[in-house]
Amino acid sequence: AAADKITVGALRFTSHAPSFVAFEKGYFTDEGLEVEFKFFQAAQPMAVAIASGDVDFGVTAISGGLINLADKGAIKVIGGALQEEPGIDGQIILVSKAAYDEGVTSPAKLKGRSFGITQAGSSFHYMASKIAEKEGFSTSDMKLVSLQKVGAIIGALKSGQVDSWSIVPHIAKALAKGPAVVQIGMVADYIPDYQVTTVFTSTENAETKPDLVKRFLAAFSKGADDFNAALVDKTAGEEGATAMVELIHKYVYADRPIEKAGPSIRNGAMRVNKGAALNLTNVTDQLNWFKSEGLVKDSITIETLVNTDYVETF
Amino acid sequence: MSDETVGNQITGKPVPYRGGGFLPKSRKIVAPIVFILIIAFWEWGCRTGFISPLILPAPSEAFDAFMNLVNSGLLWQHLAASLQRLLIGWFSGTMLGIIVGTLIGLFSIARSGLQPLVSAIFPIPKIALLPLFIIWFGIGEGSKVATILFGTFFPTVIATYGGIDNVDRGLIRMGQSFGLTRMSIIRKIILPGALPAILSGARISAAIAIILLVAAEMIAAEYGIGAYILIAGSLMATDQLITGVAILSCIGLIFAWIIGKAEKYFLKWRA
Amino acid sequence: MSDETVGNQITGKPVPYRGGGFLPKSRKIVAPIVFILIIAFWEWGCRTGFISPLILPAPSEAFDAFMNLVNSGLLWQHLAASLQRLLIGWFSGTMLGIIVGTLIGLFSIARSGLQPLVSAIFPIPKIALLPLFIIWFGIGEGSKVATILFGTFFPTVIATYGGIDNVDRGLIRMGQSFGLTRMSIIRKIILPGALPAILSGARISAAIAIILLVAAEMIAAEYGIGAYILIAGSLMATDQLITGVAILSCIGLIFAWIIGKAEKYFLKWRA
Amino acid sequence: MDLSLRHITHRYDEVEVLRDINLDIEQGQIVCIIGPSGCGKSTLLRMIGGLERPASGEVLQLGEPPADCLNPLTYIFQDFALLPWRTVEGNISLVLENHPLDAAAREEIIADVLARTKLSDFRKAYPRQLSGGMKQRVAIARALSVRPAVLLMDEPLSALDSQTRELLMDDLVDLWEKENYTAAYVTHNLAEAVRLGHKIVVLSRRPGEIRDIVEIDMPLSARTTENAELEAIQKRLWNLMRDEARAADMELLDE
Amino acid sequence: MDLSLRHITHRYDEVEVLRDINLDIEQGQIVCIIGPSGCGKSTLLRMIGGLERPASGEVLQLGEPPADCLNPLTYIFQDFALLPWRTVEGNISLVLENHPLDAAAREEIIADVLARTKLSDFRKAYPRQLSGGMKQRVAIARALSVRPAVLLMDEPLSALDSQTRELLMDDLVDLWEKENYTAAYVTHNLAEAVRLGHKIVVLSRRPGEIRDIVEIDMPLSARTTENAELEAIQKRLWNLMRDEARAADMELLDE
Ligand SMILES: Nc1ncnc2c1ncn2[C@@H]1O[C@H](COP(=O)(O)OP(=O)(O)OP(=O)(O)O)[C@@H](O)[C@H]1O
Ligand SMILES: Nc1ncnc2c1ncn2[C@@H]1O[C@H](COP(=O)(O)OP(=O)(O)OP(=O)(O)O)[C@@H](O)[C@H]1O
Ligand SMILES: [Mg+2]
Ligand SMILES: [Mg+2]
Repeated sequence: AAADKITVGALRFTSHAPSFVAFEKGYFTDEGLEVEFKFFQAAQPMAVAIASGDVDFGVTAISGGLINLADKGAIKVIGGALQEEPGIDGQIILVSKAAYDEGVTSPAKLKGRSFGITQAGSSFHYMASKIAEKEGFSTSDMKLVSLQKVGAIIGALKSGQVDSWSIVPHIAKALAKGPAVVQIGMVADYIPDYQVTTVFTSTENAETKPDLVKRFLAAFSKGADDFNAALVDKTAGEEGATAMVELIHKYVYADRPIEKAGPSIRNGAMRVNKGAALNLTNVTDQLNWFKSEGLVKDSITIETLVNTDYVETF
Repeated sequence: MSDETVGNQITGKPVPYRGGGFLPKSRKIVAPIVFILIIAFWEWGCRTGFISPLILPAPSEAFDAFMNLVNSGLLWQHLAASLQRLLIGWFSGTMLGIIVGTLIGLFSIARSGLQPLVSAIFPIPKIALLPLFIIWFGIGEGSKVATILFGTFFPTVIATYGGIDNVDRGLIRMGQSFGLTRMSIIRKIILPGALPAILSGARISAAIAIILLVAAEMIAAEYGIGAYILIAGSLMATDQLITGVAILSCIGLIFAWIIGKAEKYFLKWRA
Repeated sequence: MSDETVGNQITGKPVPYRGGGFLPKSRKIVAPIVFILIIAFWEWGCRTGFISPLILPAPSEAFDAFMNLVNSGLLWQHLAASLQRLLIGWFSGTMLGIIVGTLIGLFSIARSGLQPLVSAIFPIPKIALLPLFIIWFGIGEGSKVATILFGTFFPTVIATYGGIDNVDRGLIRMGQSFGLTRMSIIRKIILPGALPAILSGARISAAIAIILLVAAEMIAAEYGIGAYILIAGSLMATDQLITGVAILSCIGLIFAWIIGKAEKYFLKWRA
Repeated sequence: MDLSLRHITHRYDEVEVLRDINLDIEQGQIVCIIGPSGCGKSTLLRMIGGLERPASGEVLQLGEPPADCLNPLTYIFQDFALLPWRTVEGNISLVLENHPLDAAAREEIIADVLARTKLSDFRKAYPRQLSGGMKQRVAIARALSVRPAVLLMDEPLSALDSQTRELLMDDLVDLWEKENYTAAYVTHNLAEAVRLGHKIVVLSRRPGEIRDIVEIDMPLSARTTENAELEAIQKRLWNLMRDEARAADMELLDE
Repeated sequence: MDLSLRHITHRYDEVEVLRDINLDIEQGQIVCIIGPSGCGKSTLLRMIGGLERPASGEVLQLGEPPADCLNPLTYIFQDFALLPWRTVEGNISLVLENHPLDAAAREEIIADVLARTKLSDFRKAYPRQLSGGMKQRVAIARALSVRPAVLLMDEPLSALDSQTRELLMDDLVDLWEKENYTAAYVTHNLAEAVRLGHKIVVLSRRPGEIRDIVEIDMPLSARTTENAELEAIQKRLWNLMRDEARAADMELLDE
């Protein structure tokens, strides 16, 4: 039979590598899927695009927008992707040099400080809350500054206009190398099992095309395995890692020479769950947090958000 | 005269009417009816599922969101924050614009040097410059006000010097012929003569200010209608989105109404 | 006559000159000089560290970024994508706007029903509606073109019916008095008479289209000058940001120049 | 073809503008209508041409217009009403395009009327290139091109400077000598009225009523500038109108 | 105070507009300047008032203006040049505000000139509320308020309809009878020129040169409408100008 055509939404980030690997290595083709990528600038429009049916599958962090779209019956989370894991470089907590000099040398000192987020209900907002909770103060003790875009936060952090931020390692490490930004902690220490990104699809796909979804997840998992092996567990040797970086470089930082892009790609490698397993415990925690912040309706249940038919959950 | 008239009466036929028309009148009552019909249809569409909630929330839901805003008291906080930014940004942009526009309108040096600069900078989308604005003006009120100021400054400059260029040169010559000083001519003839153009520039810059409010409040705004819309957008809370947009629309209408009043007052000498 | 003149010559004094002025002329050469000076100062400021690289990249860096864009061949891809969106969106928005504006200008029903709707929707910031646009028009070219179309439609409508309202009623009565048909009057008198206003509306809507390009390309655009600016902004690559903005500026100037040419051609009958 | 106005009365909203006007315009006659500002002269002329409908009363066409007549009742306007985006010939062809004429016939008419108004050299000129007098000549050429039965002229000379007015008045007289056109001619200018009118209708202030109708039998060609009889008529008309003209001038235009 | 124009020549870029004009304007005289369109009449008047500088030649003031004179050379413009955003009194006070007068003195002047031009009832009216004739009266009042030594009038009546023109001409004559003002009066209208001018200067087509200067000794009050002598002069002037007027009219205005 002819291959099923599907559209996969992606950002040009290392965290989307499993899809790229599956595509490049022909895992999608093996599953009888003809994949077309649609690239986005931000996760939010990707979620909307899945809701509107323009895109079939996507990978992104759980956000308020995503939950509300799920509540409108448009999308479902069907699997897990990026996962914080102690021991592997995960998201990093940064402060500006100015704040560091004023004594903000550990996350515990963030009380009363400003923290950059893109928007209310973004993953940054969640991380800030969790850090505050664990350090024993409340979110409102920090001044959350929404700047819409990662770039704007970087600018604000460098120029000392926001004190702190947390971000994926490849960006964090590059920033911490400069003079204006200092690393003070790891997100993994606060949310050890943080399910950073999830795989999701339209409710229609999840409920009426289980076969298609299964085939996608199978290919995606194979890609994830290769990626973990090459860059996270480093079991494929330096050669494997180099080959993987070259593969990913086709999609990520394509406009920069590989000598420059390579380290960023390696830095950005975080574990992608095997078999796209989903940390339901953490996802439930995230959902509850959204509810407690009043960002989504209290009536939304985890079943509205997640379809657990496809992957292992824990 | 009348004899002849009577005699010919039988052969006469009236001159055919061929005038009138081409003066469309807008009937005041139609507009509210159209609005009500549209909203009713929209509500009906949402209730029957003809319009999916994904595409548009029902007007009643948007109204609920609005009432939430009112009841929580947040509406006033959002409004206060936005209005403050709008007024400060718009007022200072307009004032600066009038000053620079007047210079361009009066002096060859200013015209030669500044006019091309204004034409070159005017069309730059302010939203593209937001990252730079954050660095230049910080993430406090500064960059928000600056965004609005920037957006309103240029159209005001252009309206002002356009207005001055269009002041009847005959009136200026009249002033000179009566020995009025240069300052008197500027104050009493040129500026009042440019006022209609300046006010219609203010109308445009007020609309631009409101449009830029959303962009301005992308920068670290906790409160503000623009911020409310952005959060609603990022949460895909379309009911709140529609509410926010409707509030902006109302602010726009109110601004336009105020400027209309100002025009009526200042330009009462016009036909 | 001359005798008397000669006799009085001693007591005569010339009439004092009190005319002239108030006609600022812009000298063509000044503008390029000002531009060059500004860029030279900016470059100098960046080189000496007087302007920190965080605040603004040097013009030479922006130029390097531009050359990178040219050499990588990406410039043409970005330009092609953006120009296509601009042209399709602007063209269809303008055409629809002219049609609807003409209806409002000619028919009482259209005027009563549509005009208030247009006034209410016009000031809504399109950027606030982006999330809805994605749902309504998808993430392909549809929503990008729709954003630009939406932005250019309303000002064109307003310019068109304003132009039609301002067509000299005397000319229309003249047409009627010579027994011209309604269609002839519309085609030969009203539309040509509204053309100057429509063209100046096109000037404005072209500027708006370029501004909205950035917003439109926020939606899942891989290529396009707006997308390039957005990526640059999100990476805080200010050199690329400035390059992108400069390219938009140039597109704006080229559009304005084309419309200027069109005005010269179509309105050659004007003084 | 004659025209007959019967009991014409008109009001705009509350304002009565014309009251019970009865008037005949006979073939081959120029009827001048004079009266103070705002008395309804233009309104009356619009009614004669079918551009406005009287509140009551009627305007009748008595007899048929000549068969070759394309537009029996044809105006010449004070402000010329030329399309600025058409050349001289374009402005004339505008009013012919609606009629079933082939291109050659149209071209012939255009060439003919341009020649009669001595405009042949200005065929391709745009209105902005022409002086006021030339523009009005174009409007006259346009009016002649549709072979009117009656010319309706609303202060056709009052936008011109007085020397040009003098020249055009001569042209209108010459034209009448040759063609004996019928016309209703509205003017403020008594000198024009006594120069051109076979019949001079004097209207009162608003609401306009007919105060007097003066008939002048002297042939147009005999009415040169130094003419005691005409001077006397003009003086009489001026005495009739002076106070009303002053009062009309002193009125506030709104409020 | 007399004025004397000596060898005035002027050109705009390549176009020579005036050529060697020599003219005296004597105290208490009205000098009318007539000539075809575009011959440079307005340019000449602007030079007399110091609003434009001749390319060569000079305009001299002979003798001192009266001591109480606020603005010796004062214009009345064809288009009235009233500020539409000021009322009648505001338009007059505009030209007084620059002079060291206290409020009472200013008020007295305004009341006086309004009374002299019969405008006292229209003090608070805006220009848009006034007819053309009234507007020009306001402009005359404004001119009188600065107690001019010489009035410079550029076709002051040509924007008015002919009845209003008639009325205002009477007013100007009355005013002259009372005040004996000095004036340079540009017009196209030969009837006006022979009615008002003590001296009529006829200019040729561009470049404007003086073709003739006609002096009329008859006192203004004696010049009624029926006057064979004036008619004769007017006719003579018209013959002098007719061909040039026609030629000026037939010129294309640009290209
Ligand atoms: N369309 C209209 N609606 C209301 N009032 C009108 C309209 N047209 C004319 N009028 C009024 O009717 C009166 C007569 O107007 P009309 O133009 O016929 O006068 P006129 O005698 O031609 O004046 P003029 O000598 O100034 O040309 C005026 O008072 C005018 O204000
Ligand atoms: N500022 C100027 N620049 C260039 N040319 C000018 C200027 N002012 C007037 N002219 C030209 O100079 C000539 C004389 O102009 P002017 O206005 O003095 O004539 P005029 O005799 O007053 O004409 P009219 O009878 O039409 O009022 C005209 O050909 C005019 O085009
Ligand atoms: Mg009239
Ligand atoms: Mg002149």
